[in-house]
Parts: sequence; structure tokens; C-alpha cells
Amino acid sequence: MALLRYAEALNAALREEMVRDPNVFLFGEDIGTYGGVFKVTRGLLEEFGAMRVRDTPISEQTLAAMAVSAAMTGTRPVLEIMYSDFMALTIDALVNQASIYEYIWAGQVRLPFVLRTQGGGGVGAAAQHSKSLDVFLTHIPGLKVVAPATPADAKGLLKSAIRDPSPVVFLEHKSLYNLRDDVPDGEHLVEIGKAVTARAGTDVSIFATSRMVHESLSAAAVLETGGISAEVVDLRTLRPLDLAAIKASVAKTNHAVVVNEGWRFCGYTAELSATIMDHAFDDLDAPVERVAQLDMPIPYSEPLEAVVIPTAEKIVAAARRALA
Amino acid sequence: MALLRYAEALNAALREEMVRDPNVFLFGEDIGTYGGVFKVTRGLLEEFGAMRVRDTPISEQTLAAMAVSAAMTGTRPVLEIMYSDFMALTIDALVNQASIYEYIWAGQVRLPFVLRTQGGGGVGAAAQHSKSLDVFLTHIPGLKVVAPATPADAKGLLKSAIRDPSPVVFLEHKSLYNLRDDVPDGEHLVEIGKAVTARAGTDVSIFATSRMVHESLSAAAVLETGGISAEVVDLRTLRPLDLAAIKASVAKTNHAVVVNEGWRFCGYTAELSATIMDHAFDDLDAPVERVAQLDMPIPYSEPLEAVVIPTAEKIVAAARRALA
Amino acid sequence: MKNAPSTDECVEMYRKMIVVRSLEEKLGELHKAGKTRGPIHRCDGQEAVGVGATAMLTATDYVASTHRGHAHYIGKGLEPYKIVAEIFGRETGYCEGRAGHMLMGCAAKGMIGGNGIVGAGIPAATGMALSIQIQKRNDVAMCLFGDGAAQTGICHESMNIASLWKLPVVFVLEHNQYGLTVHHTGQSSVADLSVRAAGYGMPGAIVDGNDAVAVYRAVGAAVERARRGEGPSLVEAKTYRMVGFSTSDMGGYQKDSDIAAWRARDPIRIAFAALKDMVGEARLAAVDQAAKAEVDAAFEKAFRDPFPAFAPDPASAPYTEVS
Amino acid sequence: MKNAPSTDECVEMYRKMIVVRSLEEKLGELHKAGKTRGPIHRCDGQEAVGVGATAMLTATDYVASTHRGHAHYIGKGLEPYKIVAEIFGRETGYCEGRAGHMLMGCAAKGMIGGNGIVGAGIPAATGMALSIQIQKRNDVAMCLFGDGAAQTGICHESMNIASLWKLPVVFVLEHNQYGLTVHHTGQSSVADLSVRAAGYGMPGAIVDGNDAVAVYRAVGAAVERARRGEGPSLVEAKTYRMVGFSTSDMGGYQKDSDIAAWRARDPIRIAFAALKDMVGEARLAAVDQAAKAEVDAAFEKAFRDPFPAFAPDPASAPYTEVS
Ligand SMILES: Cc1ncc(C[n+]2csc(CCOP(=O)(O)OP(=O)(O)O)c2C)c(N)n1
Ligand SMILES: Cc1ncc(C[n+]2csc(CCOP(=O)(O)OP(=O)(O)O)c2C)c(N)n1
Ligand SMILES: [Mg+2]
Ligand SMILES: [Mg+2]
Repeated sequence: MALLRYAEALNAALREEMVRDPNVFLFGEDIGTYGGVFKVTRGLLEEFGAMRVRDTPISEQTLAAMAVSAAMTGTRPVLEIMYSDFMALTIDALVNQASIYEYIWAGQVRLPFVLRTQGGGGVGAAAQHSKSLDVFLTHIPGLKVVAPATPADAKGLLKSAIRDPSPVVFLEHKSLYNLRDDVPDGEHLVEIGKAVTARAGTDVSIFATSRMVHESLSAAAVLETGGISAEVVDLRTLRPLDLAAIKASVAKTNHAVVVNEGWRFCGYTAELSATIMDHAFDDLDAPVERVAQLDMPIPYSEPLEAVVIPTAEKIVAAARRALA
Repeated sequence: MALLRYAEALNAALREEMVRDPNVFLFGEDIGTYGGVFKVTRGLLEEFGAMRVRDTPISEQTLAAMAVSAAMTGTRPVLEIMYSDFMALTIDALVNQASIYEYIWAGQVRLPFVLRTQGGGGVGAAAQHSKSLDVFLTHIPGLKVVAPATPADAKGLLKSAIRDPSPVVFLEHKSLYNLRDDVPDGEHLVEIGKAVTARAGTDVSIFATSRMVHESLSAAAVLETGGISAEVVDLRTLRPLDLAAIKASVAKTNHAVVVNEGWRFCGYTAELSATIMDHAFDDLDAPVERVAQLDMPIPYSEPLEAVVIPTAEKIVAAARRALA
Repeated sequence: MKNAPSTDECVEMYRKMIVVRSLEEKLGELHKAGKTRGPIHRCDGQEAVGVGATAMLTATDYVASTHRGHAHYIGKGLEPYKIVAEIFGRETGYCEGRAGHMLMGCAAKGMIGGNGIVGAGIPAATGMALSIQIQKRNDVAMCLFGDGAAQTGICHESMNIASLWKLPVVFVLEHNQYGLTVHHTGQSSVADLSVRAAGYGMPGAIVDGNDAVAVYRAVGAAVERARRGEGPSLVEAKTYRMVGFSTSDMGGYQKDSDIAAWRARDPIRIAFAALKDMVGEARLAAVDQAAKAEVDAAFEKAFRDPFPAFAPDPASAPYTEVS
Repeated sequence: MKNAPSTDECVEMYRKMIVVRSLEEKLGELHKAGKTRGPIHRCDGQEAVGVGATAMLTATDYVASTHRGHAHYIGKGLEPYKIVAEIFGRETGYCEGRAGHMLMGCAAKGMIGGNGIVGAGIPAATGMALSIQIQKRNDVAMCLFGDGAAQTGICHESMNIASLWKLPVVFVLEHNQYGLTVHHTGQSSVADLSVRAAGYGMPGAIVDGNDAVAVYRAVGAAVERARRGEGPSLVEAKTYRMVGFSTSDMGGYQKDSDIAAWRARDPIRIAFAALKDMVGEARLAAVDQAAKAEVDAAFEKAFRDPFPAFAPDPASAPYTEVS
């Protein structure tokens, strides 16, 4: 066990998997000499050399397509896309290429690649560097999508993602890189597709992803002072979704709040709400409450941005509405 | 009034708007000399000349970005993207450019452009030419998204879209182009953001989009023979969604089925289901039933594709489940 | 000369071109009879490019193809029977009917694969070449792509990266004068696209795309260079598509005089002329007959095969607990 | 010589470069003091490109900029005060604080606008040029973009389309040797990116990007050409970024000797040397002082301005009936 920052936990996962498997390689903009703009790949060029740790030109569309075909032909690429906003440039490679081959080629190929990126707002990075475009990825069959909220999960999920035989999109959060917490040493694997109860409770279930897990935990603490026992479930994997965990929690609390940092309309909270409707309607005492980003571009100025991004206060209010 | 095919109705709308406003121009692959692979732009190059009807290189990403900036600077571009699958290439221009400027530049510019495309499966066009990627568009703030199901709406909505001061994505369907129906002559405008009741009913509301409206009408006819009165609401505009129409219908029937041809998980039916939960939970006697594409790549072979795409039978079954 | 095909290789290329042509013509007939499903993109007239460019490759070399890939499939050694079965959605097709004519792949033969997104084969081959380089293999990756595809952004990005990293990839541009219906003067700002190679610091060459031997030589040199670790090359093969862009083409944009001129330069005719004195007309006639018989048999057999049964795709499941 | 700036224009470019440099240095200080928000991309050392390239444009000409746009903003005539107010998120900024430093736009001055998606200004300017052509206006569109941006697919697609349609656009490439931290030898397969112009059949030129007059001349010729309806050109200005890629740069990848060599060729120093005999040091000192004072005043005023109040965006409403 070591106390590591989220970025360091990711770095440890990359290093361990590169040591373990010579076919794992990294590429992306500014990940080599500089060690990544968020310093996740720091030291890896020095350790593994320029063949396996590659700085690239600014060519996201092609880089993503190359990850797909390199994965089909014997290697395990790990591609870093600097901001999730730029994932827009990879959608063609994901939805028209990565998504289809395992199925349409009837199992002739597997696609073991990982596409790491980071998203999220709150730091004044404005409309093109703050978005959470989760559903652009979770809508795509054939992809797995994970979003760790803690350093330990960052390490354990990234190691699992690299070993997964199928494409995994790995969503980090710019405001979590400095979060420090205990991380198991060495072989620590977190299974993809398993949620975890971040805090147990009995009155209302809060299902959250990525940084919103921490906002939800803050919300739960506030709710506690008002006598409300909130359960916070960290979904960890956005696709495939851990339906059993959702059903079990809703069966217990009969009230649900779903939280995701992306836009509300057609966003990830829509699926969570609909999934709960599909599978736990009879357990619900009230409609599922959604907490999401306001449906508008993310403004730069601090007081404006603060209104747009979901917060603990909004989660508290949603839980209270659910229980009203 | 004239009996026109859906493609001809679109053609009439384009021609009329080009006559009305010299700043309207068309561009896209194979739309000029050939008149479009679905023949929607037939005759327009001859009538309006090569300055305003342009065949383009295969460069979707740039073409979409050019539509954005041309719209900001005095013209009204209408861009055709041949298949909705290729919309993946336009997402950057839409989500990182078109989406943001009206808001972040505080009203200094408007973006009156239309991006026409066509999607949908069922004709053996396989995994890269059959998809319905509606949510990639409806999730984006600042865009309007329309999807006419009839020739009259095709004309009326396209004319409204071209006159709209903001970006409109116009979703056509490859299997509707030959659908023939009455279309009002001349100045026929259909308001964006208004649903229409395609068939009135009292027992269950079926909310559907594009070609699925026709499947839903077939389903309603079958349900009728079983004594079930289904109301079919053609949403017509996917964003902004006509919430009043949805609430009114659910208030009447207390049961809802939502139908969209795209994938189910994080798809458009998720938002419809969640919207109904948000706004009409107390009116619901049963969970909203979703009918969508199976979550997998679209296979080529006919018997396989038939399983994957939503059909009238699946809608009938969903309505029966809702009423069970 | 180095990179020149042997006589046997020339005969084999001739045979493969006839296989492709027979396949295309049969597909055309079946389409007219209403027996095909979905669009089919024939390559009549372009066979020398696909067949010539792939003739010197091994099964562990990779080829990334396009929507118009039949000559690439046959060139890379795929069997007509399994191709036809795939085109007709049968369980016995290369992909059990799931892929169809445009997206077919055969990993065992290094054909990965057809692609309906114009240009997508270019970064695909570049990524395969990266994979080869990292694994220190001696193989090469090749993409064949059209003059339309050359205008896509991914073409630029891929060529830059391939040259920068000296990847073992060969870019074979099939310049057939058109996108779907857009003439090259309406989509390419320069007539000879190989001039762009200089912008990536790699060799660029133009070759007669209707002469399989010329294609073999030019591409063969590029393949050797790639295998030596010297990086990518661009070979532009000038050719012409003698039929519609797909089975749904309604025509009206190609000049009759152009078609006639190119028909006179039919790649099969050119190959025949070059070979007939070398091997004798009798051998060529036998090759011709056998090739056509193989294609006929492929159709007959495939049409008797069953359609696949539906099975869900576990890799696409949205929930861990399948509901 | 045609396209040569007048003495007054040279003095004005000198003034604007000082405005930009003062702005950048002040932003650097405020960042160190923890008073900025979000990343800020300074262009110290590159002022001659942005200022020189835009000096001959009118307000109805358009400029599409980048993440590193301060010299472009000032070059196109935007006021330091409203720029600073925007950078500090004030209601009085060009975009009422909604856009921030990277995405600023001023439609009235034809600056549309900053852009944080690398390369995005290239198709943006191309689309504006299309709009100009369709409206039969006499204006031109210009994009300034980096050597990193030149590797993006949209750069290729845009240049092809612009040349094909003879659009009135000027491509100004600011070759500052780096992407963020990746040296050009790690991202560009050729040293001189202007060689790529030949691949689109348009003129390409290289110019000393630290000499505002040289930039003015080369770009001015391209602007004239575009206005005459003769189509696009590419001008590659060689320069160097003397500070970090943004306020978050942790350094370590630029060579001290390079920085020193380029500092010796500081564009402001070069402009000063060229002007001092023409107009006298006194006039330049006065210009210098006034420019700095203007920037200081801009910061002072902007810091006293209020933050904006939140208002929803009606264009983004997901429902017709607002719920
Ligand atoms: C990204 C994309 N855009 C458009 C299309 C539609 N389309 C299919 S083939 C084709 C023309 C391709 O031209 P070229 O690359 O020269 O190949 P050719 O058809 O001539 O063999 C077009 C536009 C597509 N499949 N993919
Ligand atoms: C599409 C995209 N990819 C990556 C980035 C991150 N990024 C911002 S600036 C930059 C370097 C750009 O290099 P260049 O075009 O040479 O401009 P310079 O910073 O040198 O002015 C990168 C990679 C981005 N903003 N957009
Ligand atoms: Mg072609
Ligand atoms: Mg640069």
C-alpha cells in the first residue's frame, strides 16, 4: 500500500503493465519527453524508450484509428487523448471502426486497446476544454467505458483495461489528478463492470460517476446532518453498467438520484433514469432525480461556470426532492 | 397540393428557399452534377449554377466546419452528409464549434446553417451505412435536430430549418425517400419543436421518430384489432422536444412506449423515458417501454439485420407489456 | 530488373484479374435480376492495380482495402467461394454473413479488411505498420485507396506519421478519375496526387494502373523499401472505372469517349498481349476458362448455403448482468 | 515595392508588438501571483507574425485565430481593455466573460475568433472565404495557425478545397518549432511545411517570422492575390516561442541556447533597429511608453469591472416548453 496521487496511480499501472507485456505501448501528444500535460506518463519514455513511448503529431482522428488497427495486429496500444473534448475527433474511429470488427468479423480479431482521456469542468478551461462527453462513448456497442473516482480504482481499472481483449475508453478527470489516497502495490486489478458502494445508506441511493462521486459523498454528509441516510454508489464502469448493484440499492432505499457531470438532455443520467425505470419501477417511491450539467456551452467566467456544473448542493436538493 | 415523394418534397423546399434567398447555397458530395445519391438535389445545379450548388471533395470534417463559419459570415449553407454514419466526422465541428458560438460570443453571431443527412437500416447497407446516431446530435446544446416522417413535414420542416437563425441538423431516412404523399404547394412551413398526433388513441401513447412513426402506425393498427387504442405521436423535432405534447398524451393514456431506431443504451429512447419520468411520473400506470435497436453493430445478412432493427411487432409487444 | 514478376507470377496475375472480372460481371447480372442486397461496388477496369499491388505480399503482410475491394481480396489470396458467400449473406462467408461485400475481412490471409468509410484504410494500414514495427516483424502493411480518399484529412495525418516514424507501409493510390460521380477536377486540386509525397519527405511515383506488371514493379520497389525499414512510399496508379460507382449508379456523368478509350486499354487485354507470346495463347485460354469456372462454381455453391442464425454480440452488452 | 508597409504602418506594427508583449508579460506576472484562471497561452517572440500578417487587413476581412491569439487580436484592432476584461472573466470583456482568453471573438472587427481546437481556424477561414465568394464581396479571410496544426487532417482538406474553388483565403503558418512540447522534428515529416503548397497547386513562401515588415510583404502579396480572385496561398513564417506553451508549462524541453539565439532576434528589437534611423529613437520611445501605459490602464480598468450575472442560453434549450 502506498499513498499516491491519482496521476501517480495511473503512472504505476502503465509502468507495471509495460513491464509485464512487451506488446503494450503508449502514444499521444506530449506524453514522451514532457511526460504528459497532466504528468501521467512521467518517466516512462526514459524507462521504456522511444519505440514504446511515442510523442505524436496533433492528429487525433488518425491516432485513434491507428490504435484500432494496431490492436488487431498483435500489440496493445494505450493512446492518450489530451482532453475529452477532442474525443469528438475520434468518434469515427470508435463508432465506425472499433465498434464493429469483433462482431462483424465473427471473432477473427480482438481489439485490445485503451484510449485514455480526461474531461470535466470547474477550472476555467472554457467551452472547448471542459466537457464531459461520456454518452458519445457509452452509446457505442463494443466499447467498454470506465471512469475511476479514486487513485486505487485508477490503478486497478487501468491495469484491467490494458489486459482487456476489447476496446476500453478510460475517462479520467482533470480535477482528480492530485487526489491522494492509498493504492495497493503491484498486482491490483479492479474488475470492469462492477460498481462499488462508496458509502452505505438506507433512505436514498445516489448513483454517481467520476468526480461526481466526491460531490455525492459531500452531499451525503450534508444530508446526514439533516437525518437522511444516503447511499452513494460509485458506478466506476459506465458500460457495461452494473445493473445488479443498481437494482440492489434501489430495492433497499426506494429512492434514486443519478449524477453525471455531462449535459442532461440525452446524457448519461437519462440512461440511468431509464434503466431504473426499466428494471426497478416497482421499487421506486418517487421519480428518479437527475443531476447533470446545464444544457448549454460551458462559460469561462468563474461565477457563470459555477452555475453550470453539478455540485454537492444540487445533489442535496435532488435527494430532498426525491424524498419529499 | 401535390402528390410528391419525400425526396421530391425536400427538393421543392430547397428550390423554393434558394429562389427566396440568394444567400442560401448547397454543398456536399455528389449533389451537383449527379443530383445527390438519393436524388434530393436533382436539377438544382442546372437551375442555380455551380456557385450555389457545389460538389465537394470527400472531406466531411472540413465541410461541416465550413458550414459553421460560412453561416457566421452572411450566408445560409445547406450541407449534405451522405450517410448519418459519416456524421461521426462532423461531431467536432458541431460540439466544439457550432454548439458554442451563439452563447459564448454573447449574441455577436448567429449560425443559420442546415446539415442534412440520412440514416437508418433495413436495406443491407451493413455496419457503416445503416446507423441512427441521433443522440450524438441531440445531446449537443445549441443544435436543433429534426426528423420528418412524411413528405409534407419533409418540405415544411426543411423550409423552416433553412430560415432558422441557428444550426439545424436535418435527419432524413433512406427508406422514406420514395414515400409518396400530399404536400402543400409553396409557402408551407412546419414549426420546429412541435410534435404531431399521427393517430389519436386512448389506451397507450407511442412516441416515435422518423421511419419508426410508420412502424408505430402499423403497430397501432394491429393493436386496434386486439381492442387496444394506441395514440401515435410523431415527435418530428428531436431537440427541442415538444414536452407539452408528451405530457398531454401521457396524461390521457397513462401508458407510454417510446420508439427510436438508434441503439437502446444511452440512446434517444433513454431520454424519452427519463423525460416522461421527470415530468409525468404520477400519470404513469406502468414503466415506459423502450423500443430501440439492439445494442450491437448492424449485421449485413438479411435475417440477422431483421432481428436488430425495431419493427412494428416489437412495438406491439411493448405496448402489450405496458398495458399488461 | 529487381522487383520484376516472374512469368508464373504474371500468369497468376492474369488469372486473378479474370477471377475478379468474372466476379464483377456475375454480380452485375445478379443485381439486374434483383438478386443482390445493398450496394455493390465493382472495380471492372481497375483489376491490375489491386492484383498487381498485392502480388508480392505474403500472408503475414497486411492489406487494408476500401468499399471497392474485390481485386484486393482476390489479390491477397481470398477464395472466390467464401467471398461470394459473404456477399450473399451466407453463414459460410468469410464473416458468416455479418460483414457483406464492403467490410469483408480475413485475418488469416492478412486482409483486414474492406472498409466503407472512405479513407479509413489509410490510418488502418499505418496503425498496422506501427504494430509491425513495435513487434520488430519483417512484414509490411499496405493500403489501397482512391483519388477521392486522398482528399481526406486522415490521408494527410497518416502519411505524415508514417514518414516521421519510418513505418513499413505502402500507400497505393488507385486514381480512377472519379469519387462516386465527382470528376477528379472537382475534388483534387492537383492532377497528379503523388506530388504530395514530397510534402511528407517520401518517394512518390506514378504508374500505369492498367498494366499489372508495371504496378507490380513500382509497388514491389516500395514494399522492399518498407521491409528494409526505410519507411513509406506513395504509388499512384492511373486507371479508370469502366462501370457504375455501385450497383445503384444511374449514370450520366462519365463520357462515352472516355469509357471507350479506357476499354481499349482494358488491363486484362494488356496482360494478355504481354503474355501471349511468352506462354502461348493456349495456356492463357486454359487459365481463363479455369478462372471463370471457379467463379461460376463459387456462386453455385454459395447460393446453396444457409443463412446464418442470429446470435447476440457479447462484446456489445450494455449491462454486466444481462437483463 | 508593392505590398511594402509605409513608415507609419511600420511604426504602428511596432506599437502593436509592444502592446502584445506588455500584455503577455503582465499576464505572466499575474499568473505567478495566482491571479489568473485557466491556461493562458502567451506568444512572446512571435508578435511579428500576428501583427505583421494582419496589418494590411480591413475590418470586413476575417481572421480565424488559435489558442495563442493575442497578437492576432491586437493586430486585427481589438482593444487591450476589452481583451483583458475577457481574460479576467468580466462582464465588460469582448464576450461578457463567457469565452475567456482562448475563444475570444469580436465580429465587428472581423476577429472570429480564438479557437482552442488545434487546426480549427483553418476550415473556419476557408468557410468564411466561401461565404465571401458566394456574396461576391471583395474581402479576404485569413487563418493563422501553428506548425502543430499543420499536421491535422482539416489543414489538408481545407487547403485542397480552398485551392480547388479559388477561395479568397490566406494561410499563415506560424512555425514556432514546437507543438506544446513536441519539437517539430517529432511532429512534422518535413522541415519546411510550405513545400506542401505544391500539393494543392498554390503558392507557398517562407518568411522570417521575426521581421514584421517581411511578414507584411509576403502576406500582403498573398492577400492581394486572394482579393484578385486568384485563390489561396500559404505563407510559412519561421519564428520561436520564447516562453512556456502556456502558464502551466513546467519546462525542460527547450534548449537554453535556442532561447538565447532567438532572444537576440526578438521581433521588437528587429523592428526597433529598422525604424530608429527612419523615425528617430524619440518617437519610438514615446510609442513604447504609450503602448505600455495603454496596457497598464487596461488591466487597472478591467480589474475594477464586475463579473457577469448568469443567464441561461435560450438557443440550447432542450424542450420547446421550458420546464
Ligand atoms: C467518409 C465517407 N464519405 C463519403 C462516402 C460515400 N462514398 C462512398 S465511395 C465514395 C467515392 C470514393 O472515391 P474514391 O476514393 O476515389 O474511390 P472509388 O469509388 O473511385 O474507388 C464516396 C463519396 C463514404 N463511404 N465515406
Ligand atoms: C485537437 C487538439 N489537440 C490537442 C490540443 C492540445 N494542444 C493545445 S496547443 C497544442 C500545440 C499546438 O501546436 P501549434 O499548432 O504549433 O501551435 P503553438 O502552440 O506552437 O502556437 C496542443 C497539442 C488541442 N487544443 N486541440
Ligand atoms: Mg476514385
Ligand atoms: Mg507551434
